[in-house]
Amino acid sequence: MDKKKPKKVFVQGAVPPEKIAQSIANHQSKTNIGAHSIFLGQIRADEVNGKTVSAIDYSAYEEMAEDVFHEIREAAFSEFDITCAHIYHSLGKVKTGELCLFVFTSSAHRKIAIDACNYFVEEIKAKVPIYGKEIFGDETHQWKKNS
Amino acid sequence: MDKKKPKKVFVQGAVPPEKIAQSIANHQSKTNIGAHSIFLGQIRADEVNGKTVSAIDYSAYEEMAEDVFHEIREAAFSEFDITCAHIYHSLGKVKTGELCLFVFTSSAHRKIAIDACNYFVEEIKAKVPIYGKEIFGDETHQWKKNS
Amino acid sequence: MKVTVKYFGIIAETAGKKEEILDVTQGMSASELKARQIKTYQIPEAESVQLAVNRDLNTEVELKEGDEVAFLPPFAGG
Amino acid sequence: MKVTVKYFGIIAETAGKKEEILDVTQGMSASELKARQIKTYQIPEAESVQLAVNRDLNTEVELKEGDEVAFLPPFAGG
Repeated sequence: MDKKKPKKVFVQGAVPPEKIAQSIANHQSKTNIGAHSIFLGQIRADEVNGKTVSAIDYSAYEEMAEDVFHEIREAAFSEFDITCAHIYHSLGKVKTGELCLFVFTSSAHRKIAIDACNYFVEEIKAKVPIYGKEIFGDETHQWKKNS
Repeated sequence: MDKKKPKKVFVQGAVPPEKIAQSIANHQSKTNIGAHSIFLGQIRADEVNGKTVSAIDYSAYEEMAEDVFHEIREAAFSEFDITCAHIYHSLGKVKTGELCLFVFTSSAHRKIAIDACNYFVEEIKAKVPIYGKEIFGDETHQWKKNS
Repeated sequence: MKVTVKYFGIIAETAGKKEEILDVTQGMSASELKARQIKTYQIPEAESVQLAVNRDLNTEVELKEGDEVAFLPPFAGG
Repeated sequence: MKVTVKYFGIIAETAGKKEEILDVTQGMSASELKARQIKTYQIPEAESVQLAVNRDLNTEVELKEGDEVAFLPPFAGG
């Protein structure tokens, strides 16, 4: 059981697709798993007043964020019968089209994996002190607000 | 827009994790996407009367299944504001720990991608004529029933 | 009048075949053919068997020459 | 009595700094410090600012020597 071990969540820059393949492949020896649910956040090229977002520069209150990620994990493992859960979030600059968030939950049954994945995504957005500076093509910026 | 083109859903044997990474990487040029939701079905080593499942051998009424997959796609695109959707399901033998189903939906916003992904999974289980022979270690078998 | 009959999953196993061409009387309905084949092959859990005629789930139709009739056990995809 | 104050996101930008050591009077509450710094740096949308004292969201505590106080704008992860 890896559920108690605090895990490093932050990665520098974008989450590469190969990391996702590797995480999935790592679970093929766990034959009590029947379903995986994955959520990926990707940087959108939003338009604001005629300017287009080209990247988001993420920063965080890292020490507190790692504590909160750990609390969210603990709560998820007590609420959902999941076999494992992995979260990765970017710090630093992530360009449009690249991935900034990777949530991965596994369970014997699909509904549990899916519900737990959604729980992580909502909790992360609501409770973790992470900030994103949306950088436009002309080098100006604005601060991202979650909807 | 690729939504109208009928797509090949069935793959021979397990869905390799690299295919998932490739699908994700293929979407990094679509900068109107903000969220991907992925569901993966994995073969469980279930125990039945002291025998353990070692693989599932999938078969299907393929011509009808491809029609139904297409209808599910059409319904999903009219119900959910998704930018793309991909489904792959195994035929033939898939060993425990390997992947037999890969559903991948993308949207500007997370809730839409997640709801559409769930819709696909439930519809596929309910409406597509696919059969699974659960093969035990001793070469006996039983026919899989969806819960 | 000839129709092609296909069997899937546990039904194919029970019938010992995946496909056969059957001679049926003009005007036979899909549900009549269903009842006949379930009796012929002693197919268990008959109430859970669905028929597809030319890929459409439908037992109320009258069969026509050349129809493809599939005997489908409960679906088990995913 | 000294406390470490950290600023994040748009607040760090507005304050022009990410961290400073402040001398505060014994018995000062986190919410009093919050009001003072919001005024000092003219931090906008003050009602949306949360304070974390030693990594816990809490403005009702009395500050102690060596506390770490973080000024947090609305979270924007994901």
